[in-house]
Amino acid sequence: MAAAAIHAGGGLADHIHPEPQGFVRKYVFSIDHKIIGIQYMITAFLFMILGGMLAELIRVQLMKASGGLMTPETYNEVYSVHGSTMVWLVIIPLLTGGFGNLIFPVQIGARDVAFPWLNMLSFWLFPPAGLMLYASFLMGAPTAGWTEYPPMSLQGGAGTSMWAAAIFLIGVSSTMTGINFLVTILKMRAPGMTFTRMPLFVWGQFVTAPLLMIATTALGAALAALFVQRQFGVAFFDPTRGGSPLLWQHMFWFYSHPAVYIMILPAFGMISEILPTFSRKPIFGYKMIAFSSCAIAILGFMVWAHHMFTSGLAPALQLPFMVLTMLIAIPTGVKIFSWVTTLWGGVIHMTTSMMFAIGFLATFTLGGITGVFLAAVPFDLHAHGTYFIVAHLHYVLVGGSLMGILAGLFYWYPKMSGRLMNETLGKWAFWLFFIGFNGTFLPMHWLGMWGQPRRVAMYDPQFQAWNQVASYFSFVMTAALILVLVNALWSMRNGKRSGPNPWNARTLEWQIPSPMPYYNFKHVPSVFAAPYDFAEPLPYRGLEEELDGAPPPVPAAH
Amino acid sequence: MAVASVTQRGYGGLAEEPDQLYVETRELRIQGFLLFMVSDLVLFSSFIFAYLYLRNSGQGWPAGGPKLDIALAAVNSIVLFGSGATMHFALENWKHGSFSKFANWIVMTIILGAGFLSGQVLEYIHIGARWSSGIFGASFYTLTGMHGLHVFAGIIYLTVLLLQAAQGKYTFTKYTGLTLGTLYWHFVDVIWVVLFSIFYLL
Amino acid sequence: MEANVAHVERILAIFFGIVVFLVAVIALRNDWKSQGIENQVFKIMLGLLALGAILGILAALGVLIGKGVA
Amino acid sequence: MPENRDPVVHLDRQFWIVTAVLAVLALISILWWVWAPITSIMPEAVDKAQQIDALFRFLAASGTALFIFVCGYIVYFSLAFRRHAGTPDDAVGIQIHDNNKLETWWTIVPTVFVVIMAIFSLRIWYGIEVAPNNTLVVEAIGHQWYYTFRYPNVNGEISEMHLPLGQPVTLHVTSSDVIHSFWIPAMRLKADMVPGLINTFEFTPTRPGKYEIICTEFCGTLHGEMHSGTTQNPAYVYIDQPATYAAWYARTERQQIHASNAIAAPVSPNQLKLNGGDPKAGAKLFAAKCSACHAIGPFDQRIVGPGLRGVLNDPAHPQLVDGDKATPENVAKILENGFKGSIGQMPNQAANGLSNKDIVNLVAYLKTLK
Repeated sequence: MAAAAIHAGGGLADHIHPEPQGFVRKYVFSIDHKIIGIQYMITAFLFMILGGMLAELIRVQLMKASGGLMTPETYNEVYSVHGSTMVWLVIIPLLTGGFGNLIFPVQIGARDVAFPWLNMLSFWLFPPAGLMLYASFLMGAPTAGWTEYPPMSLQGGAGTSMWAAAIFLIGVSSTMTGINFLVTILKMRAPGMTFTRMPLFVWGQFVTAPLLMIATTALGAALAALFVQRQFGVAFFDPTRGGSPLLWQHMFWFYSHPAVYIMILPAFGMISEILPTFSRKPIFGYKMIAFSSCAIAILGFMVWAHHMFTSGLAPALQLPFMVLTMLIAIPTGVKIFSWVTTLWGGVIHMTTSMMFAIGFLATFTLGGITGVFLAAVPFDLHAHGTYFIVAHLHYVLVGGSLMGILAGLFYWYPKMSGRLMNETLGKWAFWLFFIGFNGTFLPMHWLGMWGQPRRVAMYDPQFQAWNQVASYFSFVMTAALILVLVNALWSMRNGKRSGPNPWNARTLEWQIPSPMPYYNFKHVPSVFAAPYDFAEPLPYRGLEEELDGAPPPVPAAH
Repeated sequence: MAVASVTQRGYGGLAEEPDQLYVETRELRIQGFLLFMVSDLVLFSSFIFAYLYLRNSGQGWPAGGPKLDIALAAVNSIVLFGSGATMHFALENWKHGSFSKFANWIVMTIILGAGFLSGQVLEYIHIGARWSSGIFGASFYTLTGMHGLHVFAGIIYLTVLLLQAAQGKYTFTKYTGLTLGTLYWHFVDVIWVVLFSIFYLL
Repeated sequence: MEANVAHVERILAIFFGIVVFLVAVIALRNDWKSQGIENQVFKIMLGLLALGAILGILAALGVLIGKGVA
Repeated sequence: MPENRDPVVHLDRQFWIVTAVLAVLALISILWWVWAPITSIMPEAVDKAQQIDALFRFLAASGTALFIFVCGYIVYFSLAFRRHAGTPDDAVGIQIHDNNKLETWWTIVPTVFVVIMAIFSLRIWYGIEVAPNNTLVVEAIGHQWYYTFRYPNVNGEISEMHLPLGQPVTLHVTSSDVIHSFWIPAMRLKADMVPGLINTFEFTPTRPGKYEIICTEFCGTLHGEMHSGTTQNPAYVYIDQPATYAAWYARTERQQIHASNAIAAPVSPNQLKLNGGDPKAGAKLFAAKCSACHAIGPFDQRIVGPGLRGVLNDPAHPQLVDGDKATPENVAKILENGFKGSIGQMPNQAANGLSNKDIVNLVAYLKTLK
């Protein structure tokens, strides 16, 4: 075994700030990555409750073919804000700002992210942006969906401009997070933590960060253009004055396709941590999984126009976008096959976290397969803009990202609170969620194929039966999510004490106490192998004092 | 630590060997700043894409738009590029330990930057179109306006750096902030090379 | 009057354009061997600055003129 | 290197039995998709629908087979390798890291499959894109929230679409206001109707009948009604026998001779008695039908049309947009006939689905806006 790099000393890694005192500096305007991560999670879960309520309004409205609960105008506002909330205020903050902040700096053996103050700023842009989005209800919320295609969005109420401003703020926050994470991973890894020894969750954050940084800025440009078009009549998208509605679609999807990967790559990373831990077995094909994440991220920038096959894209452009999109199936397939193989020959501990991870494998596979269908232009000509799309996107975002988030919540909860979540409640929640989710979204596949367009407040009566099925199952799914929430709140005080490493996991965050102390490590460890060899001793040096009564490190003089 | 190394004149510093903490922090900050520049570049690129897309979709260019003054733009561009050169000298002189030369060159840069902005004002007056008048107004004023804002922010940035340097915030061996300011100013210059080309030469 | 102003502007642009170009090239040559990521970026920036100076000169000479320009 | 430490792997009999079962299930699903009675649920009305369905069968069959394998193995592994009650806490699984052969295979096989799928899609795509000769050129125009159509030599826009059986058709679609979409599920074809842009597709009708047209791109308040199911303006395409079509065409051509280009002729040129309208009913109607384009604000507060506060006594705007004096009668005229403005077009009475009484109520409501 090659000798691990010697920790040089005297540098940033040993530069510890004194722990802030007082409630405000400690828990509100904190610069500690762990507190910021928890802040992100709490805020995002609060928005998830709001977005979930909107989702249930949608499902109740669609119980009857003639609608009935809301006017079409209100319904349009509801689903637009639902989509915007779930994408920008729930999934992305949870995966990057939340779990990213909380876990990955510890996993690379750092004491904090590269720019803690910037990190705090990133977080504090997020709640105001969310409130701005919901404030738009007071002035006529956006109605044209989360995509806000002009000229429709030019006709929308005053809230549409508010929407653009809110999402712009979120974008600034994401960009800063991306820069911060990228520099942290590039520069602040512990000695010996080479790229091929990084845990796969870190790899997930590493390929997501550039997406956050680059794609989100492009969205910022699009939103700024929409805003000035609406407020000052600047003719970007107005066809009557030489502008082009398709320009928005290009600018929007240049962000929003990579955003799809922002919403799934960190979840891939989580799954890649959870599966080997609970199978007691190295992740199968570490390098291929890491490499395929990079391939997905790069290809993700080259496929945006597959959302525009029916929009009037030049035929010569449709072909490369179709073929490139299909190519993404290859790295994604490699990942799924590797995960399934990781299960083979393991000693599988069926914890709630593991059940969500395995559920993720099944539902995400289905979402991925329908994604490949949609890449084929002729099929997309039929399915575009129908409930088939709704089904596909919820299979990847709920069945993929959200399942990953729930798996991660059960897995890393002890690292936040020092306690375990209740397993019995958790397993109930899993089965209810799994059944409710599939019952809600599976029928939407054939509803779309048969002719139900998306974003409608009322629909043809022959679709009513299946819509009712979807609505009833959605109540089950909501119940499951409430159960998870109750579980998390209840376990905060009453959960079983977890100790530092309840799952017997091997990445660095499990080698320090739970909850994690302010300075993370008493001594920055050295790393000399990848963390997945369950039959070997831990591949770290310098962790001997973490769990005993040794005194914490001395803060640097300032 | 910086305070300890300030000389009696309130700037510059002893030729003290940078410590490990400084070296690592400098690397972080420079890398973070470069990534910020990349995302800023993406912002400009998006609008440049929008401009080229609008220009090439449908009716011909300039779509009855007003005429640009290329002579003014040429001399104005040279003013801005010249400010890039003076900024380069400013940093070089700081590296060689001369505060007064640094100050002269950075003041020169600020003046040239302000000159460029006044040139832009002249150009806006000359064109006489409005932001809301058609796709020309949309793309030209948005892009050059955004660039103008960057120049304006840069002038303030450089002024702050000059004042900080005069107060002894940087030493001749520890000057990350000055490096970042120079990077930013060069970035603003180089963006103008692109904007100048696509609006005046294409 | 208008024409004269433009004439002066063109001459100034050409003259100072040459100055800026030479300065950028010389600075680039002096910096050629410097290390560090920021210096690599500086080199690219200086190169683009020289390119910009050439474009400015060519525009002033009337060699390169875009469609949107009088 | 981790590879060197990996133990040699033996797959037991159970594994191969499960694999065989999954293979059988996959085969059954493939056969099912090959013969699935798609047309009994959704008829194929044009030549290209058949090709797209063939592609769908291929995609669905291969997708289902893949899904059966992945899910089957997940379930099997989860059950077979589950930790048993007696397993010690520190038991570990089989420590394998990699298997180059396996990984190469599961990269190559999907790649080959993707290539096949791409080629198949490309061929069908090519068939869709190529224009046949001697086509009938029809234009479809999307409005908020109805469709109109133009035919060669027919004056004006008409509200019905008829196509002759067996005659190749080129369809140009565009929009007069926002982005709509033109989808006929029975044709499996769709194109967005983008203002300022004309999208085109070609097909040959092969099956007579009446098929609904659906808008799938969100286009405003009543987007959900922009198809045949619940709308007041059912949008159908009728595929007729050539003789029936010819008769319809001749009749339409004659009827439309006097149509103005922009607006269909007034449907009910009757003199309405404007007294006795119910402003409350009018307010409801306004919220449902007008408020998407008209604000209840000053004239300059445009959404699509002007704001309508004080439309009947606004000293700054004594005239309506059509130049007539702002009287209740002239307002009623616009409500009846519609109006083509600079941005959008206000539909006429028939397209709006307004009854005469509705118009009276609306005028009464507008009078109350001071």
